[in-house]
Amino acid sequence: MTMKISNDNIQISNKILSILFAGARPFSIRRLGELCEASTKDVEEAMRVLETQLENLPLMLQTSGNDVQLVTRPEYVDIVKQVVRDEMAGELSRPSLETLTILAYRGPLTRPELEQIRGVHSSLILRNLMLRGLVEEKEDARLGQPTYAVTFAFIQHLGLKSLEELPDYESLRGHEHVVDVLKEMEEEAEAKEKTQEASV
Amino acid sequence: MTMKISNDNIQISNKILSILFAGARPFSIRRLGELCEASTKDVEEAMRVLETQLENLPLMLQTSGNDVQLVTRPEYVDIVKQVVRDEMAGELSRPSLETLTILAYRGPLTRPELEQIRGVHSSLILRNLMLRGLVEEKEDARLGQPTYAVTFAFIQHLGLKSLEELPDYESLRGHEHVVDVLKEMEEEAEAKEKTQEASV
Amino acid sequence: MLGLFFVSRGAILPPVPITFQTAQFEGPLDLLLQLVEKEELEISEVSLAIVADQFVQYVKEGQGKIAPEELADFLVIAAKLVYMKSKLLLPSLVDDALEEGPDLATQLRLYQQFVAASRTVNGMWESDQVSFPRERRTVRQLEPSFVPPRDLTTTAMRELMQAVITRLTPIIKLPQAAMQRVMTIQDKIASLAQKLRTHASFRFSSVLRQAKDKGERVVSFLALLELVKQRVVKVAQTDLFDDIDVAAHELDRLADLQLEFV
Repeated sequence: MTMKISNDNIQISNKILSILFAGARPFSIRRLGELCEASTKDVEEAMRVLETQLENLPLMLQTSGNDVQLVTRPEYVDIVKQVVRDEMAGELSRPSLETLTILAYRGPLTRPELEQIRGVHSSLILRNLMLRGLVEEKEDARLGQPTYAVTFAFIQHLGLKSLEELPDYESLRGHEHVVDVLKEMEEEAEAKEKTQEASV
Repeated sequence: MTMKISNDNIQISNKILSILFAGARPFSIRRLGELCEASTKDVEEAMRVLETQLENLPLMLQTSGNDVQLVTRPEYVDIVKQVVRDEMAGELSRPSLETLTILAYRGPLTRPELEQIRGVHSSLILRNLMLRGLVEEKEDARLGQPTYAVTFAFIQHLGLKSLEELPDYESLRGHEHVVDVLKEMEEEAEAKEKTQEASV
Repeated sequence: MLGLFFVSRGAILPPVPITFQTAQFEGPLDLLLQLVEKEELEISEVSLAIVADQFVQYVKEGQGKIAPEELADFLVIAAKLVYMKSKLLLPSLVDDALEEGPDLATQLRLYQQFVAASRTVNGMWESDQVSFPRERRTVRQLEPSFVPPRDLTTTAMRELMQAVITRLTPIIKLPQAAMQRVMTIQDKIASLAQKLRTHASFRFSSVLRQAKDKGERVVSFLALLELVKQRVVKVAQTDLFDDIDVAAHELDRLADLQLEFV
């Protein structure tokens, strides 16, 4: 019985690998489930199997939120660079860096949430980073506002498997101050909504 | 001693795999040798190692004459076909439709110009539209960049003789906001050029 | 300087000479952080009050260097700082608008952490550890095909193009919009002055009540401080925790009032 389940997983894991390889782009876990006719749980389990299988190979799974992509391990940068151009190269300005860092640790964030942390109007810098393909608008809006997060291209340029590998990720992501600031904003927005409802 | 040789082989085999994966095209054995700084014999030996490593995965090396390429195993052809078919025949996403529309009303545009209007990095979308025969690269480049426009087949598909027949063509094509945002970009580019000249 | 008025009423804060030379700063919090760090102070309510004057001075001198769309953000922080400093001297002064949200010290500490993290991220960005996805070149080798979108009509295309243009509007109009935000301070001063002409004196809370939002209340407060500083008005408080009474002082000065912030 156990044997069979594990066999099934290997099957799904191979399906996933062939999809990620042939598609050559990020896929959501949900879409992978549809394509493999498997549950989200099975896909996640298969991804763990895959990670073990890829252990000794120069490839790895890179995740961002619910999306996953197959990429080369950062140790092979020198050799791969000979055949593929690194489109992301170039310096980051301080405001860019600051915005990317906040979104990497705390994203997806709405623009007001980001501005609350930066203390400064950020629509131009967001637009700039979206033009460079370092930030993208996510599908899930919050409080009627679009949310923003860093892209796979950014994660790739940092050579990370996922943003959780950033130093002090847990503490900065879940830091009480961030949580406080955002909670207060949410309460404010809710209060405002209520007033508007009342006035209608 | 044997140990060391075998380790070296694994190293070369991983180098080869990373090149074949990221490059996504056939490479000659000679070229692989150059890139990995190894002899043809070592490359051939490493390829045998690779074949064993890939045994349980859905990927394999495909050789044709002196060229070698990384491909999915034939057993996975159905699932891979579906991924490709999805991308080709699925309904176009809103960002894709938007890109197509901008190129219809305002094309030919360079990629930076298109991105300036959309506010979002657009290389993947452009590639996808080209793949579907809806957009093509034009011969006339601008500012050293290729320009893109919708294809004649697409214009015909809309039932138009020319793009000027699009509703409100003149007013939307020449809208001041579009003109302004492109002008702003041009000025920035010129300013940048000047700074670079000055610093040389 | 905005803060001087309060200092002259009996400074409990050590005066800090403005010796810090113009450095690059990216936003109001960045400037504030640099000022606090320059004084080798921990971030606290008191340390922020100490650098308040320097901050205001910088904003005044650096106006040309501050992007117009950011000026309003500098003003909001300036108002908060002046308010914090005023509170240390005048504990009964409470303004709900400026009390709202996280306090400035908390906000700045958080910002400081992200600035530190961004240096690490920059190190990672510049180090050569990059991973690559597979190039999407192979797909191009497929037979060129023509796969048009099924339901796209020219009417739908017109709407899409209009939506794109609408989205561009705030980008084009942003600097103007920001300037308008700054301009409202001037409007506010004008309306306070008008009120003084017709009422001789009024309570500040009545002004705050009329404000539509937090931003406007901040601006009202800033406008009042400016009028006090320019000696156009006098403010008085009969008792601790009482409302602030605003009365005309030298209203005729209003005519040649030079607004240093606008």
